[in-house]
Amino acid sequence: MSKVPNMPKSWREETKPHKFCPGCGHGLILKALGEAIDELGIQDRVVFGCDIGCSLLSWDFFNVDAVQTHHGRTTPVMTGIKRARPDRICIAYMGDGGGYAIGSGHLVNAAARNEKLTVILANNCNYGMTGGQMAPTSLPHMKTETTPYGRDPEVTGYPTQGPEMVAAITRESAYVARGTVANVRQLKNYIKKALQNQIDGTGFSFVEALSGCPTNWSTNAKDTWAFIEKGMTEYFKVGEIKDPAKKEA
Amino acid sequence: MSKVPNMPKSWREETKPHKFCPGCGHGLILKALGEAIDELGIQDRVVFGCDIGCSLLSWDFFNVDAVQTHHGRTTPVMTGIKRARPDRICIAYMGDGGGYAIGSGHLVNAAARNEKLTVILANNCNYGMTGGQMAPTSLPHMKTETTPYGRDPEVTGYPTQGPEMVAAITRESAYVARGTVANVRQLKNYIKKALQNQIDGTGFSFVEALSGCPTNWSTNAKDTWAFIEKGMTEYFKVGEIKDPAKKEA
Amino acid sequence: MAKTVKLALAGEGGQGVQSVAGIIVEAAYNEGMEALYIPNFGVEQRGGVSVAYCQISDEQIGSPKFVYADLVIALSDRAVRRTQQYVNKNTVFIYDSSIEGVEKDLPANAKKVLAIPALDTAKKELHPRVFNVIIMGAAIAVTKIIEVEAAKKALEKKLGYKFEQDPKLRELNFKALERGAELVKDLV
Amino acid sequence: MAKTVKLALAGEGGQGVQSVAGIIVEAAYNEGMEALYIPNFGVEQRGGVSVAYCQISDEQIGSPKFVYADLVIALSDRAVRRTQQYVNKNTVFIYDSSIEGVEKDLPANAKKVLAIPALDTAKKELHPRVFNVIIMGAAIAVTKIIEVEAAKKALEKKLGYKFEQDPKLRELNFKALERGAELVKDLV
Amino acid sequence: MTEKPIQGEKRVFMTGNEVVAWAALAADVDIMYGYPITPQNEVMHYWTRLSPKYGRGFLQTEDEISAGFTTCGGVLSGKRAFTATAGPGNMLMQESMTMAEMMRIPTVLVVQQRGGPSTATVIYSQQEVTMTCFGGNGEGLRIVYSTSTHQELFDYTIKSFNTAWKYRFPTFVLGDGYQAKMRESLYIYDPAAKGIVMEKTVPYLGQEGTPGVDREPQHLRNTYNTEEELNEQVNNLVAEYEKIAPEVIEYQTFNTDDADIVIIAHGVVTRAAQAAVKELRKQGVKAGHFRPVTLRPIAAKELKAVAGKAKKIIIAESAQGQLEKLVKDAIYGIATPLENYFRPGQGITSEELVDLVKKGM
Amino acid sequence: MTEKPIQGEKRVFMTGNEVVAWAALAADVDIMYGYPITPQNEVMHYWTRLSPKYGRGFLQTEDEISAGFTTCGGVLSGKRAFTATAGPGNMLMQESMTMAEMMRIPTVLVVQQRGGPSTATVIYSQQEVTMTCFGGNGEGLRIVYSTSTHQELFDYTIKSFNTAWKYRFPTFVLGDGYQAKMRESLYIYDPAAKGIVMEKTVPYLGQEGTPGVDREPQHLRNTYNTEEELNEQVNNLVAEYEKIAPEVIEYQTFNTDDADIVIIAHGVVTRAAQAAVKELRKQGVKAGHFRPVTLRPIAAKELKAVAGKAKKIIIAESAQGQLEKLVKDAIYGIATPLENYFRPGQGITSEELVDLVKKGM
Amino acid sequence: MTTSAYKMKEVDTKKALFTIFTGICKGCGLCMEKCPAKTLVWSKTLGVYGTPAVEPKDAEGCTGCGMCATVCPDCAILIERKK
Amino acid sequence: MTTSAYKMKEVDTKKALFTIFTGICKGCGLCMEKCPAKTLVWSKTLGVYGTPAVEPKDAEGCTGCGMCATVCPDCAILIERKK
Ligand SMILES: Cc1ncc(C[n+]2csc(CCOP(=O)(O)OP(=O)(O)O)c2C)c(N)n1
Ligand SMILES: Cc1ncc(C[n+]2csc(CCOP(=O)(O)OP(=O)(O)O)c2C)c(N)n1
Ligand code: SF4
Ligand code: SF4
Ligand code: SF4
Ligand code: SF4
Ligand code: SF4
Ligand code: SF4
Ligand SMILES: [Mg+2]
Ligand SMILES: [Mg+2]
Repeated sequence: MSKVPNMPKSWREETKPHKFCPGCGHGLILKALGEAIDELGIQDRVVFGCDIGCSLLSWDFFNVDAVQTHHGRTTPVMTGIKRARPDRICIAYMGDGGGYAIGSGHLVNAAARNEKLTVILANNCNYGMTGGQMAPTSLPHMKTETTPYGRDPEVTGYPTQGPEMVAAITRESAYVARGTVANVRQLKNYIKKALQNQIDGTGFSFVEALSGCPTNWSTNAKDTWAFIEKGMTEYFKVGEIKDPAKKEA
Repeated sequence: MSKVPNMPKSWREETKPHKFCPGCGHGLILKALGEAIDELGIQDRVVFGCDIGCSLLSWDFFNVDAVQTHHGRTTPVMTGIKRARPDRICIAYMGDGGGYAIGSGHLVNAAARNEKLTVILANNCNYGMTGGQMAPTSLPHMKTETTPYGRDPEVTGYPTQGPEMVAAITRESAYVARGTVANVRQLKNYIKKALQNQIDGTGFSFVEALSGCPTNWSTNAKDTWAFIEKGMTEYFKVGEIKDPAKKEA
Repeated sequence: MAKTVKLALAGEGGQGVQSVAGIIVEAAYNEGMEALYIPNFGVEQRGGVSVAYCQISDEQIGSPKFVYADLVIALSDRAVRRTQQYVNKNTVFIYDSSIEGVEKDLPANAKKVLAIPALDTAKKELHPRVFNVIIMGAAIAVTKIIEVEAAKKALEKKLGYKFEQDPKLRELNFKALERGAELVKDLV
Repeated sequence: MAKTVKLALAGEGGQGVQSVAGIIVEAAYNEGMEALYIPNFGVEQRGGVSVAYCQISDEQIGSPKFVYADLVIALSDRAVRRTQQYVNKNTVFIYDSSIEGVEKDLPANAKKVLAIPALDTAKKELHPRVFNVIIMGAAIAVTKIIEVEAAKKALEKKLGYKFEQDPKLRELNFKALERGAELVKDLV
Repeated sequence: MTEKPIQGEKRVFMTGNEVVAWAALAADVDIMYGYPITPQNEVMHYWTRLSPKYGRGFLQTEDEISAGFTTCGGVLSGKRAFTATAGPGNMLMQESMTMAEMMRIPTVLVVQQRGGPSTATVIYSQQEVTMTCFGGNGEGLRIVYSTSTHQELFDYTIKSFNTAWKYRFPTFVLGDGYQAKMRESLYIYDPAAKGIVMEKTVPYLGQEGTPGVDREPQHLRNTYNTEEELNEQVNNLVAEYEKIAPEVIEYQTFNTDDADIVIIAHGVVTRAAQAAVKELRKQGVKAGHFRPVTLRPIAAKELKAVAGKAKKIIIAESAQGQLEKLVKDAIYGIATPLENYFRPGQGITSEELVDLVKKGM
Repeated sequence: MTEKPIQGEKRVFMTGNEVVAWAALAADVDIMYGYPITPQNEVMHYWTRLSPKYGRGFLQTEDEISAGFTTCGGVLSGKRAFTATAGPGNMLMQESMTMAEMMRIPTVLVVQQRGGPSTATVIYSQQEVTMTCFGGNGEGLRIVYSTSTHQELFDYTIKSFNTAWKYRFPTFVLGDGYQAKMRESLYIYDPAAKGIVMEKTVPYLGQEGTPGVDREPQHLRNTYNTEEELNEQVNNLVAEYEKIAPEVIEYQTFNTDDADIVIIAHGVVTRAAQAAVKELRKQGVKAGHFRPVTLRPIAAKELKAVAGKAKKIIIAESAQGQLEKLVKDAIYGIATPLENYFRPGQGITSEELVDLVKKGM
Repeated sequence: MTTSAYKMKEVDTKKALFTIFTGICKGCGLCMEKCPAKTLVWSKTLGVYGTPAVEPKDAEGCTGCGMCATVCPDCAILIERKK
Repeated sequence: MTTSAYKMKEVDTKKALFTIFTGICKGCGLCMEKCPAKTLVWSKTLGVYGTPAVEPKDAEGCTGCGMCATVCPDCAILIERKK
């Protein structure tokens, strides 16, 4: 056997290289997730659901059972599974469009009902799959395909604060955090804690990950990092917002 | 001419008695709204939209132009009007089911986009129109038609904190408050401030009103008041949450 | 009984027409007949007239709704107006004599139109609460769907737990049933 | 030109087949011909093979897609495999000679199969960036849709603003166009 | 195991919504997902009262989109799951039902039709036929039972789970507001007591073993990259659907053998049609009635045979030609004159049908 | 007023999505509401680039449900408003379109069909025909133009606003992913330069004056209380629709006068059919082609006349019989043998049709 | 615009003229509960749904505070304070 | 389960054995930007999309810190530190 790359054990090598663009943040989030699954030893129990949006490209990403659903509907599909099979660890993976726009009603209601589910959301400030339109998370003055002259916050508002919104409708039993692909280890830890919250049956868990979309941002590697680490973090505060493990984070 | 009741000027007498049940809170909210419209002198500019839910019974309630929409869709219909006709004062009136369940995605996104719109939501802890099922706002242990043994917060979560959620995704320009039919004058003032926020073009405005549903609660007048003033206010804090007029409320 | 008996009961929200209808069909069912009962329900059920459509037959029953009823009972002015449409030349139309201002709304084509003092009887002789049981007695007597005994059994089944606590209630209800039948004895 | 010329260009995401196709049809349109160009696009466009379907004609063009092309140009191994389906006995099939391991995937039924050293020529003689212009030259030469001059005009229109800044670029591109034509001269 | 909800068989008198809840219990349904809408509400009301006694689950979702997709999730996890809705809710569930069609997810959806279009009324209609048979951006690869009595509501609700799991196409029980709200008698039973064996359910996702180690992972999708790939997938689905159609099709005929006039009706309107035919025969009119029980797939061959022999066809429905379209599609090629009796959103009685036939003679 | 987006007429070479954006500009559209979905995205991309220059509005909503209902809102307020979508988005817009049907709201919706069912592909199909013609819980009281070239996309997008506002039924321009994404030449123009007068729009809500004082208030609803009330409302809508249908219907025939074999196709497939007929005629085959331009209402009488005379009908569509159902509904009563060429989600070429015809001879 | 004439009943109390519009009173009782003087009782006169309307039990208790009118969801009460 | 054998290239540096799996490297350059030693450069060897892969410019700079491997979205780098 030849030398093998250091992929998370739960990744499915047969489907690599994966289908994401060069430098796409989805790969990093799924690496963090893969490592979290490995470290928690739950590969045999995970059911993974991905949205429409670039997350769909992860439908055959892991060596876990997986289902690719409709745009915005991953939360209800995974809720349905969890309610019917509470022994499974259900992960709903989606983009900011899927989670904060079309699927926002599902997200806030799953959170409010305290579904024992883990939602991981890739925030890349745009609709990647459809070619770079404005997302609820697009930064002020950011040029996208539907804000060609820059997003005007007077007209379309400021970037959606997802975890903060989820935190506002959940109680202490929910885990809510915002990580970033610029800090994969921290992101992995957030995801682990989120999954642990589900494993323990404590409650809903939600991790937003700041992610890169070099294709639609038209950025080279340097600018990609800069956009994530400066542009985005100015609006999106990285950190844990709710953690049942701590007495009120 | 015979003596006439002291209805708000903007109410339409021809359609009174209105269609709500005896003792229904909707009547009180619409009284507060009617008075607010009168006091602001905007009857000629208001466009009123009501949801499906008992709010639909207000489709011919006022002497203002009005449209009765679909369940949960009043926010987008009124958004569409406001975007096309910014000179109109648009009011979206709905129940807690329409606003926090099926229409929650519309609500949070209209709020996030800072639509110059006023949403008034009647929180009566249940689905009134359809005969008393659980709503996102149903109280823990409350018996409803779909929680016949009492709402178990372990299974279906705690009551949705709507204004708090809206506050979490809006900025300083939004007006957010929770009033109650137990204090109609205060409620009227909240609604006036909400409308003023729209009139001034400042931003989104949202008022939740704690409301009574004696029919589905099976309460007499005394218990109706008790439910609103004790049961509900234990979970739902009355007051202003965001007020652009004040420097950060 | 040869054919299907069709019955429309209409009144205001609080007048209990749906529960009367429910007890009648349940009684018929218990007697081994086929019964079909469909409550009307609209969006504005709160403020609207409430109509109960019942059919009782020896055989399987056809469409749930019917064009014309054998018996219509209307308990309010609005109910009188609403139920005109179910009346043809074979219909007996009964309304409460306390209803005012409906003279010109009464069906002209009915087999028989009869005003009965059900509300009055309830208030004066019995108790306002058994108003609807009087109506039930009248309905049964006119249609002869079931025997009074069967109706009593059905009442017993429905309200037995209350009767246990207060046997006078039983008496009151049974009395109401009989008085209802008497009010329409001219027709029978 | 009597009939509609059908052209399928296929390559990897970064190889610029869509822009070549775009310039070709634009040139034909500018020359007064009817042109129809449809890019293929899938969900997995990022990782997938990119195919451009072009038709150029004197008359209005029928269906946007076609079963068989007159000319297929494939620029990667996956593109070779993907485009086999558009080949029949009237098709000229061109692929880059640097592609390895496709011997048994080359169409057996084509009118002519030709490997051209476009990539090599670009790298060695010109610049890797004009690889796709070489391909354009080849396509034009084989199909004779438009004159080289018309192609140059189209390039000028598209890249004129860049040429202004760096006139050497113009030369490079025009050169590439001509070299492309030369590479297929055996066919012409 | 808790005891069976129904022992053997018994006669009862209840509303149709209650019937559905009992049928689902009897059919060993594991979980219901739902969202309130009139006239379907009491299915949930009864289910929430009864199901906890038998260890079954329930989830009230935030809307019908979610109810449809959670149902898909429940089924994917290998459970017998269903939902119920009406009108605007049925519309919203079409999205999930197209996913179920594409991925062969054996969902069961009970529809109690109400008036349309839009919010319309909460009462009754047969205006959800086209939507239930073909809704969404697909080809209508689904099975639709149109019931007419409480007995059938019970029978077909049970059957729908077996149909769904046997053939793996989304299956619909198409009732209406009358059936939902009216009370009549029927027999409810334990399927086993009737020799009905419930189809085994199996998890699409979440079987035992570590994927990639003990077994291949399940990777399900509904998205394809090329036209050819999709075309092949749809062709396979269609072929499979057409293969099973003959097994699935159900219909009834009443005096059609020698009928000059054939009334075609489905659902609750068949009751009026049956009664009308009886009455007309009494009066010496050679009337007959054809009733498709499955609206999708429909008994085209049988219908065509009956319709071809008749002198006149009457299509009676509480909609504006939704059944008519199904019928015309099924019987293309014959020229029997066709008369319509469309009453969108309104009930139809045997008296009206008798009058109609006689007026036309 | 800002200057006109297009002066007179000019020849251009662009994608169909760009064409739609230009047409909407030329038609004096006030505002577009939309949500991204492939293959429709570039309609919005072009609109957001061009519209600010001419003072027109745009709103990107949170989903297609919202896009549909905001469009209703915009139109209710008296503005010329539209939206565009595809596939799953089209499904979600059916809810608002049923409200538009019930309330006679003249919405315009441009559909660029993609593969189905479910997410399927983002490429192309004709699988949204049934949904676009009849979607939702209603009776399909809408007008659907199926376009086949960029020229038509431009012409009918402009026309759709006039049709909608003149007749007050929701109006659809049914394109597809090919038309959306391909580039070809066409003439774009200022409608006035062609003598086209844009219908005046009027506010349903928000006219001048204080309601109850200066004028009656507008109280619009879509909910009714009784079966009778709704039935009357639907009957009125249907009657109105049937009255205007003859004015609205459009179709084209190609060599049908003496045709033995008639190919029926719509939308982009008509291009293949036209070419096939040309080719077949060259080869001496008496082939013809009938193309419904409006799929709803459809030119039933004309189609029946043509089909009745033919020896054989071929229905060609990139779907599994969606056009076929419309056709069979329209031509009931004739018995001309019918052959199908269904390619769900896949393009159809003239070569295939020529082969098919010749194989069948 | 037309003004509907609702059925009504006036009760003259010391501090205020109390008018109950029985044509719109639904007999919900919300006013009774909120009357600080606890002076409201069920009336013999029926409201619009045939259930009892309300009225002050006598001319004494009513302070004319207007609370009953404020909390009436149907605007069925009119309080005219005497000065 | 099968393991795909990816094309790869090893570069031996002082502190670590640097392996680039060119069969999965997409040439995005994220690793280069994050390398604290700024030692990564474009390689002559092409990655999976025909664009250049990366490699350490020489045997000196690499500290074996592993940052490049951590930030690679494709897991295309393997760092084996020498002890
Ligand atoms: C109902 C519906 N609407 C729209 C689409 C088109 N669509 C596909 S992906 C996408 C946006 C994806 O954006 P996001 O969720 O942010 O994911 P990303 O691609 O950015 O990772 C949209 C709008 C769809 N498939 N279905
Ligand atoms: C899409 C859709 N789903 C469900 C319904 C049924 N429905 C009508 S009103 C209502 C609930 C109303 O509750 P809420 O919004 O709280 O208003 P309330 O009646 O309590 O004032 C529901 C579920 C509908 N009309 N449309
Ligand atoms: S488009 Fe953006 S989000 Fe999608 S795969 Fe490419 S880089 Fe990643
Ligand atoms: S059901 Fe409840 S909310 Fe609806 S009108 Fe009656 S009291 Fe009010
Ligand atoms: S609150 Fe109003 S409606 Fe209710 S009882 Fe008092 S006066 Fe009547
Ligand atoms: S005015 Fe005040 S004191 Fe008088 S009845 Fe009303 S609430 Fe009571
Ligand atoms: S980060 Fe990974 S894929 Fe990107 S260039 Fe570096 S090694 Fe290659
Ligand atoms: S291991 Fe560290 S020093 Fe070496 S190349 Fe990678 S990031 Fe640079
Ligand atoms: Mg995104
Ligand atoms: Mg409510």
